[in-house]
Amino acid sequence: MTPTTADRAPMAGMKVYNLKLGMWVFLLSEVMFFTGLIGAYIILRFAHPEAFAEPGVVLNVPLTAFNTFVLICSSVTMVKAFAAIEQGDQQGLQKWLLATILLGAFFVGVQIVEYTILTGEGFVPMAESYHAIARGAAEGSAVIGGPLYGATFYTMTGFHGAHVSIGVLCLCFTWWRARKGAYTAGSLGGVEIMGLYWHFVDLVWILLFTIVYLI
Amino acid sequence: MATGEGHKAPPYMMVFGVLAVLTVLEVLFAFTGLPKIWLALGLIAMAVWKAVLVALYYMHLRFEPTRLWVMALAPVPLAIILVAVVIKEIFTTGSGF
Amino acid sequence: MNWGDWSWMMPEGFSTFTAEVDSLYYLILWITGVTFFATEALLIYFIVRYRHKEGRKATYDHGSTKMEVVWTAIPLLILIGLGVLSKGAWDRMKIDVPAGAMEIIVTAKQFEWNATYPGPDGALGTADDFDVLNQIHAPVDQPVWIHLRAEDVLHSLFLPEMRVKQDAVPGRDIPVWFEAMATGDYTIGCAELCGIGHTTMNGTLTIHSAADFQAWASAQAEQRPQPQP
Amino acid sequence: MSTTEQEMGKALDAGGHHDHHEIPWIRQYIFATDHKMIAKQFMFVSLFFLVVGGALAGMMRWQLGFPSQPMPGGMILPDAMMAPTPNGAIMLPEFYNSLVTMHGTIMIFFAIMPLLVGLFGNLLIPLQIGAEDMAFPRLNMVSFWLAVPAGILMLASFGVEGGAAGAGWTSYAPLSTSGEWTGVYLGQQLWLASLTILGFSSLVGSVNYISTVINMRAPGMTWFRMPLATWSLFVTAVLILLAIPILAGALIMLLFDQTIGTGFFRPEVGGEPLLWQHLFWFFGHPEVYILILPAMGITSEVLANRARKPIFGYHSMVLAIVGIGFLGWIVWGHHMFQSGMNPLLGTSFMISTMAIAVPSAIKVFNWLATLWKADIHLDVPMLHALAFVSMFIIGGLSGIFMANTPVDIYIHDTYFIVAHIHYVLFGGSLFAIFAGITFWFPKMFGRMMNEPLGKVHFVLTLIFYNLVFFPMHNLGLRGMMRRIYDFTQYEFLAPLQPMNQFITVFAFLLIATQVLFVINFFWSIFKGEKASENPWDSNTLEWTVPSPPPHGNFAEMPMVYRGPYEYSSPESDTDFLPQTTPPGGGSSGVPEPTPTPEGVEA
Repeated sequence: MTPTTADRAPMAGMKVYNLKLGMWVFLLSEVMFFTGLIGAYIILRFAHPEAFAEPGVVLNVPLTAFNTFVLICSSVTMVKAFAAIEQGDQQGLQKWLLATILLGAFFVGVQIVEYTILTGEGFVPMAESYHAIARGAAEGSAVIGGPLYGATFYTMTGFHGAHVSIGVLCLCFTWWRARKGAYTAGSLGGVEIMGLYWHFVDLVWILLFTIVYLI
Repeated sequence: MATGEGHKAPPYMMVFGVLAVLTVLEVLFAFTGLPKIWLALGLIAMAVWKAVLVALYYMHLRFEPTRLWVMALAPVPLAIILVAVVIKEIFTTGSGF
Repeated sequence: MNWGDWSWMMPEGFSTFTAEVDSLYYLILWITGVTFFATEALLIYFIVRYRHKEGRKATYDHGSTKMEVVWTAIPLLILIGLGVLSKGAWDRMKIDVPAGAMEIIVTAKQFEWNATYPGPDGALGTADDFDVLNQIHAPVDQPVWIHLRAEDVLHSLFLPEMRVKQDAVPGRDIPVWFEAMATGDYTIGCAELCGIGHTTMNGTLTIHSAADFQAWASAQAEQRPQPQP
Repeated sequence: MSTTEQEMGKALDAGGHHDHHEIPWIRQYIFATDHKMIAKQFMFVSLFFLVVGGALAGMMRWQLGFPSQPMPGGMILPDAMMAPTPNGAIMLPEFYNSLVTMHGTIMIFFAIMPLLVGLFGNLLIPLQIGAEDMAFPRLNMVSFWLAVPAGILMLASFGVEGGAAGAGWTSYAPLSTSGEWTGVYLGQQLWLASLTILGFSSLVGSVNYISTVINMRAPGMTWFRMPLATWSLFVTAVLILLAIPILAGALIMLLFDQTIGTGFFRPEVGGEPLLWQHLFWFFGHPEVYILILPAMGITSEVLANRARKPIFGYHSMVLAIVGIGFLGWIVWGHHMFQSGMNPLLGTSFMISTMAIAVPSAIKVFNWLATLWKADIHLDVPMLHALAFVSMFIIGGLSGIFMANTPVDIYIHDTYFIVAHIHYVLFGGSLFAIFAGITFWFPKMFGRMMNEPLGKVHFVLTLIFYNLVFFPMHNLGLRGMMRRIYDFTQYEFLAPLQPMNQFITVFAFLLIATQVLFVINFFWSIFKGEKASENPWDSNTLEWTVPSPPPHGNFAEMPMVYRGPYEYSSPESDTDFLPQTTPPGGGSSGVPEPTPTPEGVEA
């Protein structure tokens, strides 16, 4: 059992404790990861505009806008949890964490529903079987966009969804520890870095929603 | 090691309000049928605004030491370089002449 | 072994690019060669001259900004200079195809080069085009503009004697041009790993005199449309 | 001041705490969290992969030296690799492509990179900055135990249907997007999966290094008192952190193209093959520096120490490292001059490439100047460090040829490139690795490596190495392409066979020579002469603790009073002056600058 060195920083360093610094450093690499995926989407869309569709034609914007709202709410409940433990309020912490978990899980649920509907309309990542039609259009009506559309859409939103799901699991762990009273106003590192990750995922979605659904 | 201390609780609910409103505005704006370029610019502007709000208040960057948010900005230029250069490359390369 | 293989000379070239490319190469060879011998000699001299002996003590010296500025500035100037110097040649070889070039299409696929020539009507993409396999024929002293295409994977058209190399990318039509200065048979190679048969993907570039080329072309046009085996 | 004393007090009982703490065997040797043990684990695993990579290279050289002739011992390999004939087994082209691919992949990702980053990063960073361990010891363990399955997957791919990946270590699309082009299906997917896992391992590692260097430097260890090895490893970690995710993204997209049939890089369904190259090289060029920066740092350490002289221009050495760290992001296009990329970009990428050569030049000149009027001790680590400098000069200079676009048209994808990369990765990185291992061996195992045997190994390696790789420049100039199974298929290349045979013979000798190192290595672990705390009279912190250092490294938190290269300083009567010696050699006083209050809080 190696003692964590999170509680001493001889030189000024980053002026934040190790856990938080580590999470921030990790988030930098996450930024680059989504840069790769979103960048690829932007590049491909510039290169092959014909392979993509106008907003709302294939994708269900109202549903996703609602889902975006859900994720934003989950960010609020997360900061509420943090604010609670800052005041040493254990009950508040658990309550708000639980709320965040539920909202996060709900987001993933809605995304799964969305995927099922879209694949039903022939909007799939597989190039060979891509035959997306406009929302509500009759079977066999004109195919919209091209294989790149499906591939990029599912890769980007899928990896974001994976991040949310992982976040939900970590939240459950945090909640479980919170119930055992692992966090106090004096030691809330776990809650804070959990929050950092969660808000980052929210931040990525804000950009994804605009770039993928609205432009 | 608590870092929250030293600043009073940030205006979380107000930020939430702004985020919600901006989301609605985005969706409405997206279907105004303006020229694509203006749509894109407007939407990206709003999205970045929201992202910055989340980073500043929910991720507390606003209350962190300067050096931390300087570090947090490090990857942004790289992202821009990659996308800009490759777009220029692929965009300006037609099929032959 | 054949000691000629140790040569640092460029092999003989037969296209109008040769002079430019080779002179740039020799310029760099001189610069790097001199730098190489100077630095390595200095290194060895220091090692011998200052190797440990009883009672030797190194001088306590943290460096001199002046010297560092010098040996930062000099390489920077030389290198940037080289860069600027090469722009012209690069643009000529890769961007500005001269007017009056003979246009052909070369399509690469696993594992063959397929050259398409305009038929008697002199226009590509018409019914009377004819193909030849793993050969490119061209007239001497006339620019040849190759529309380089690929059907399956990346290949790379390598004409060593013409100082030409260009990857063929499926979905792109990439302009390649050269102007041969001497008749004869030259090499066509594939320089980009393209699968199991990569090594066999070679052919012959034949440069004819203008008259011979006409003769060859019309002879080929006779037996179109079916490509040669 | 008082706060500082509290700090030391804390560190003291902290140190005391886990010295008496018994660690179960499995946590100490298998699932270890001690950075020194993890460093050793990385060392053994990647040395093993170095051997594997060497064996692959040997087989390639056989095919090149004696094209399509029965390979000795080839019979033991399965028919998927070798075609059996009455008088022995002949290598198949698909197997040759796998060799090309796997030699590159294994050497770069599983040998050189983990040796430089995994071994020296873990070993040196905490010791040199005066930390008791990494910031996140358990994450550190995770990083190693992610690398192991990645390696197993990579090796396993040799055994699967269709053989190992065969699209080159750059795995260019569309060749790599589908088995129908290469005949390799599962192998290519294992390759992608393995590298994705390995990427995550490197990521976790670099998060650890960066946090440790930023937050855990001992009092007085300011940025400009950090040893160059730590500096270079820090910048390397930053490059890994920001470059690897791009690769991961690209690998995943390629994996989707292969498995579920997406079309990112498949032109037949409207994908962009060149997008793969852009993403790959946007990662790949920083990767090049990931593979050389730590080697430069190690060389600077050994050079200054064995020359008993302060490194020449410490600050510009640091700035050069950082500069490379920045410039490394805007030059990736120079790998793509002939790729069909818009030629308008060629010149801009050429200029930026020329610019990035300058920091390397600065470093070389500073190393030379460090030797000037020095007191050079020619022992094994120093010999290897000097070899690094002189080989890196060749590798650097030959780079100028291909940075120059018109010349690159001719030498691109020829053996000239192969010579260049090996002068940088073998002549550069590997010699530095030998230097580093011999130099820090006493710190790792408490024993010295055998000096005479080491010298023999060095001399033979240096000679054979140059006889193998120098002629490759000439092969390239004669126009011999790389990654080519049987060059005698080309009329104009056939005459080059004697030279290829010559290279092959010395390649085998080079490989054989490495046995000496292996013998020396293991013999010294058990029988080498016992090493003192500071056998090289070095200044840096790792030499102020016992060899090998105890768990937790420093009995009390060290205080740093000066830069790491105060050799032959008039201040001391010996020719070295450890960073921990207080000014005037007196008792522990105030380090300048005193750690600022906000420095010690938090």
